[in-house]
Amino acid sequence: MMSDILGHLNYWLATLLLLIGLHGMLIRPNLVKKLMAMNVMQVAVIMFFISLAVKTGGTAPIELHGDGHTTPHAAAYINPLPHALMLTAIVVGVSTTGVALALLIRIYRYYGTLEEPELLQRMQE
Amino acid sequence: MTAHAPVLIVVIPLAIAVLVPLVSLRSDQWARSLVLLALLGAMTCAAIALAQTLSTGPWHYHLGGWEPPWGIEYVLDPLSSGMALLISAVAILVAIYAGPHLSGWAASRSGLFSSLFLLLNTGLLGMVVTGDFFNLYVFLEISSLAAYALLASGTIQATVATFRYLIIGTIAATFYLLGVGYLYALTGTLNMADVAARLPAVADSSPFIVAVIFIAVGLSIKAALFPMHGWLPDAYAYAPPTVIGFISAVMAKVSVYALFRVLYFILRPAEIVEQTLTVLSWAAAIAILAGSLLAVAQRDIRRMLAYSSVGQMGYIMLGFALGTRAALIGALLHMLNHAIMKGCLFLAAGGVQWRTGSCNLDDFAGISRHMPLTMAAVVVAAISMIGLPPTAGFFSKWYLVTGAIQVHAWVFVAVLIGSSLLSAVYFFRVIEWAYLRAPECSATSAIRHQELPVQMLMPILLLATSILLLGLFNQTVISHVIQYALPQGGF
Amino acid sequence: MLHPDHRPLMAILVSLLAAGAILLSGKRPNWRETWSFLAAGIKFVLVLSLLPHVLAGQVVEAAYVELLPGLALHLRADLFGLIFALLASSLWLITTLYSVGYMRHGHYRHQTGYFACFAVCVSAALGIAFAANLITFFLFYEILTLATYPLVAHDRDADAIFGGRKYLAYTLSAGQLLLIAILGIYLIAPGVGFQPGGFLSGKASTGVIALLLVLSIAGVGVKAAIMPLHSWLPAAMVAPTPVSALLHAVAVVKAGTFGCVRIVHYVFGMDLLRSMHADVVLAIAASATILAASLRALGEQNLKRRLAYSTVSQLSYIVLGAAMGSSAALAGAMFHIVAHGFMKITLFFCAGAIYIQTHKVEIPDLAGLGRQMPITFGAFTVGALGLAGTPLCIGFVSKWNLGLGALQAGHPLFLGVLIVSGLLNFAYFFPIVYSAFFGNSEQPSPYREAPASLWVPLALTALISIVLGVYPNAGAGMYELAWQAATSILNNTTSQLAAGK
Amino acid sequence: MKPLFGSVVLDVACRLSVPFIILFAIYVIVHGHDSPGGGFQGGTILAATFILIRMIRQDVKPWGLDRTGALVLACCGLLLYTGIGLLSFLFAGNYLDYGVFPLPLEAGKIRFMGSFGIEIGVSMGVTGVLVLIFDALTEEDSQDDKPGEPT
Repeated sequence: MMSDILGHLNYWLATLLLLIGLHGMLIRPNLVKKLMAMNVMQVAVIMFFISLAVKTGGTAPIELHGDGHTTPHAAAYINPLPHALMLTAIVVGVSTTGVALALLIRIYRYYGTLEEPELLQRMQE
Repeated sequence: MTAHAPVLIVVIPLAIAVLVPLVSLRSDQWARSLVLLALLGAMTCAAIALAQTLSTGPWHYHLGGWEPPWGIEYVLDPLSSGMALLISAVAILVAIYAGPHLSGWAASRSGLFSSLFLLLNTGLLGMVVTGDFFNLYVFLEISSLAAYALLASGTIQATVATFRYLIIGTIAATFYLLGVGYLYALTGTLNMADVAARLPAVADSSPFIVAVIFIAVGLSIKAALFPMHGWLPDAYAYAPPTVIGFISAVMAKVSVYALFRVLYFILRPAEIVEQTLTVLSWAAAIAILAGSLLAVAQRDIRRMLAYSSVGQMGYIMLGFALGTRAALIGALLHMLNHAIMKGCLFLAAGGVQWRTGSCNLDDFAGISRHMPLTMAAVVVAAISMIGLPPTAGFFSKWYLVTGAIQVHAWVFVAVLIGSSLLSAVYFFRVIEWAYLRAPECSATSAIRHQELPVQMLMPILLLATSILLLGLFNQTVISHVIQYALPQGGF
Repeated sequence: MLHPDHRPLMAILVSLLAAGAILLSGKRPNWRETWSFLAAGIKFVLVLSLLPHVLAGQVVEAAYVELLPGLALHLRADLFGLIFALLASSLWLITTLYSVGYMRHGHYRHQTGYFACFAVCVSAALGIAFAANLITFFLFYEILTLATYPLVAHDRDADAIFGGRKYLAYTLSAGQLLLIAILGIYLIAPGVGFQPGGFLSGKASTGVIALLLVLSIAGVGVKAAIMPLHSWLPAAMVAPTPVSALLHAVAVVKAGTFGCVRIVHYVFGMDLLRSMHADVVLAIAASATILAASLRALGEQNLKRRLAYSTVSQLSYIVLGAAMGSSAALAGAMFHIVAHGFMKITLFFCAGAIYIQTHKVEIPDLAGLGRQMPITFGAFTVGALGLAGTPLCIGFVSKWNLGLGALQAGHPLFLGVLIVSGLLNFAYFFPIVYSAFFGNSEQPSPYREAPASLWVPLALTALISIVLGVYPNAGAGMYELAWQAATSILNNTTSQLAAGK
Repeated sequence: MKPLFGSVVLDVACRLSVPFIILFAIYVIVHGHDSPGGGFQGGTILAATFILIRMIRQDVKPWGLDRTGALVLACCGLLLYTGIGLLSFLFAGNYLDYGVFPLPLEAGKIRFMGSFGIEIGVSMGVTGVLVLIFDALTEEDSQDDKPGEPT
């Protein structure tokens, strides 16, 4: 049991972050907090992917030219693919956040609140 | 250039999408022609690809010349190129339809709007043609982001609804990405074909189960399958009438398509997939009933149509989940039919809203006298939604019910038939108001009493005509396209 | 199938095209009605031109686009179908004439939509008549449902809308039942068209067949107004009278009974029915409907509603004949489709003429009117006598055959039902006739005879009822058609009828 | 527009740091091919300069890059990106297959040049879009324009 948890600590942490994010998105009444929770959730997935590629003592898979350097053995490279993917995921996340913030600003300008209960009340009127 | 058709399907809308805002700074007219040109180009490429794949089989295209599994691969088979053709065809009609709406806008705004519309197309077309799990995620997010921006450009309620959609949609995409992460951890590859090849070794492991569930849930949310449909009615009801015809017609369908492709073509033989399909079939059955019942309760026509969409997505999902040959044909045919029917209905509803300012049942009172052609199209589409011959909707329902009978799923037969009757209730209510009620006399300006302009009317009528033609010639479509789009084996 | 003959399709299309032309010329009433007449005339000639081929035993058919695997849109003019087609096309011609007078004198609105829907209805009726397989049948059956709805709700007031809703609720639900039945039938026997004597025998277990039979009879039974599925019909009486005439004499209910006979004898076959004793069950249901509806008609004071219940009862004659399944019974049933068509349309025309002239719909108010409107009430009398089965009227021919068939089939009980029903017919029609001619009207009313455009059609149909009563083969030889159709069915029925020889 | 953070100290700090930020951005972009970095990162850093200037100096048009300019920049960048991708068609390569360009260089260099063009396009796109997002979020009279978003 303990070894399950410790052996896959990265998974558990990612899951924890994911749950925190989900909880925030579903439960929090404040729309900005929902948005922040959304970012937490995205970070959870990013962490998960990156942790897949972690290799203790590994190096970046970059050819280093010039003298004094020996090209490390290919097995020592850290898999670059998850990093590249997560770079894209980060860009996607930033764009989503940007759009969401623009929406929130528009909502706030019109209704003067970002608390969901109040918002619903004002929308009824 | 035909050798590059698979990538051009995606690149043409993308390139033009970034060009349009520049051009619209100079000339709005040119920008709009460019949009049409881009969609036409994408449609031509899709048509070429369809013809090619039908004659020579699947078409693999390697981006940047990198061989899979290292590079990103686009895979076109009859299913994906057919979907691409459908998406781009509907997009063209909607782009034509949007003309009169955009005329009233500032140039920079309409340019951005057109650009976003093309980006939405890029995303959807990319989702369809890609053969890479992560690339699918990227295109899913591109289409979603463009859709958020487009949906939010309506009223202030639309903004609130869109924010909810954004939150839920991001959860969905994140779930999908997490599922893909598990698959990647298991197989070490993101190429769909490669994953399928490596799957038998890991199909019994528990991470695989987690992966399937995350992917299925994520894409189901995007497809607005019943318990996860909450975002859809608000988002559809308040969205600007221009885009909603397109979004309602194809967007959720592309997610269903993605789910279908992932489950059937890649992950199928595993036991967990079968269990997932069983769960999905029941969810779909509930979706059909709940969607129809909720639609009956609506007085806002667009909200009614939105709930009807929830039900109709259930039809498609049910066909996929049943998995017999007839049911799959029914699901694919219904995908096509529903895109056309719902597109037609939403465009017509949008037209009414454009004339009268809102889209309640009251606005429809006696409207057949002012908009006879629009309403005739609505009647045809409504009959097709109910599923009466000789319209297209009847034939997809025929195949779905046949599929349900073949596996002795009597509950689903009853659900499908019952939902037809429910849809008869809410569609004939609209028809009754439009044709039999007297129009209210108060505050009617002359502009309300006109048929839509030709630009808006033409797409509506074209869709209505194709409903009838698709019904009469459905065998042609099935025997020439759809039967090749079914997954080989696994029945 | 070597030489596809497109006349059935043309006969169907001509009124569809007319519907389009009518909608386009909505602003000009004369044009609109010209189209109607033109289409009705062409259609009648087309259908009539098929008659010699069919009587000579040739197959007039053509298959078009494939709708479902192995199932094309397939039209075929066979003996039985032609009876219905002849009835529908001839009555459309007469009803058009009557409608023009009725709608104009009654100052009805929305006449364009009215005439267009009417044309579509007749198209669908002909499609039902010529359908060569169940899917084609279902296609036109549902088109008929949809095209009739605007006619029922034509008046656009609360009653009309309610009647329309009720009509839709009944017929659409029935359509779905029929759909399941058709689906089941085609899963058992893929791609088979109608065949005299049925094609399902031996294809599945009795339980499945029985289920399919119940579903399909329920499906067509709603349009045929078999009790307890009848209640949409009186509610639909809110429609203008020519529509009621169309509903009851030509299109909708006849399509139901026609479908009933089609499905019983061309899909299931008498053998199957007998093996399950379904024939007796169906016959008993029909008899019960005959009697119950007649009694119900006695209590109705509204003329059109009384006629509606009379229709419910008369339609079950046809179902009864089909269920008994002996040669005379079948021929009688088929001929009764024609007979009831002409008689009931006469009665409805009369009811319409009375309404246009006097705006009276309640039966007690009609007292004494017969003296002021002699032609109308004369025709009414002919129709009423015919329905009751008086000799020399068309109704007698069909009833005689039905009675004979009951004896052939060895069910003398049903002969009793027919006789009692005839008496009941007298009971609910004769008071109307009597009080119209001999009753005292309270006010010395200044009502005059109906205008010519109204009385000519009704006199014509009354005349035809009498002529066909004397010479059943006059004109189109429909009696001959009915007998040939009955024989063709029974020739393909393997088990010998108990009393048939 | 009311100054948000206007003060002499901030102004000077801004003036001092901006050149270095730009230099760093260019470094990151140029070395995207063979070291951590690239168009996304570089573009983001570059956008930071514009945003910094906007925030501190209240200059909505630093170096001519107003809202429309940002839009044009973003679009041109992405056009460059798709254009280079499409260009490879001319030389019988697949999309984005810039190994096929007939440049007078060795094979690895050709790929580098191609991807360098892509990086520049991407960085222009990212810069433009981020500036657009910032503008959309801070504009006063809210007409609902949403920025497009990068690949």
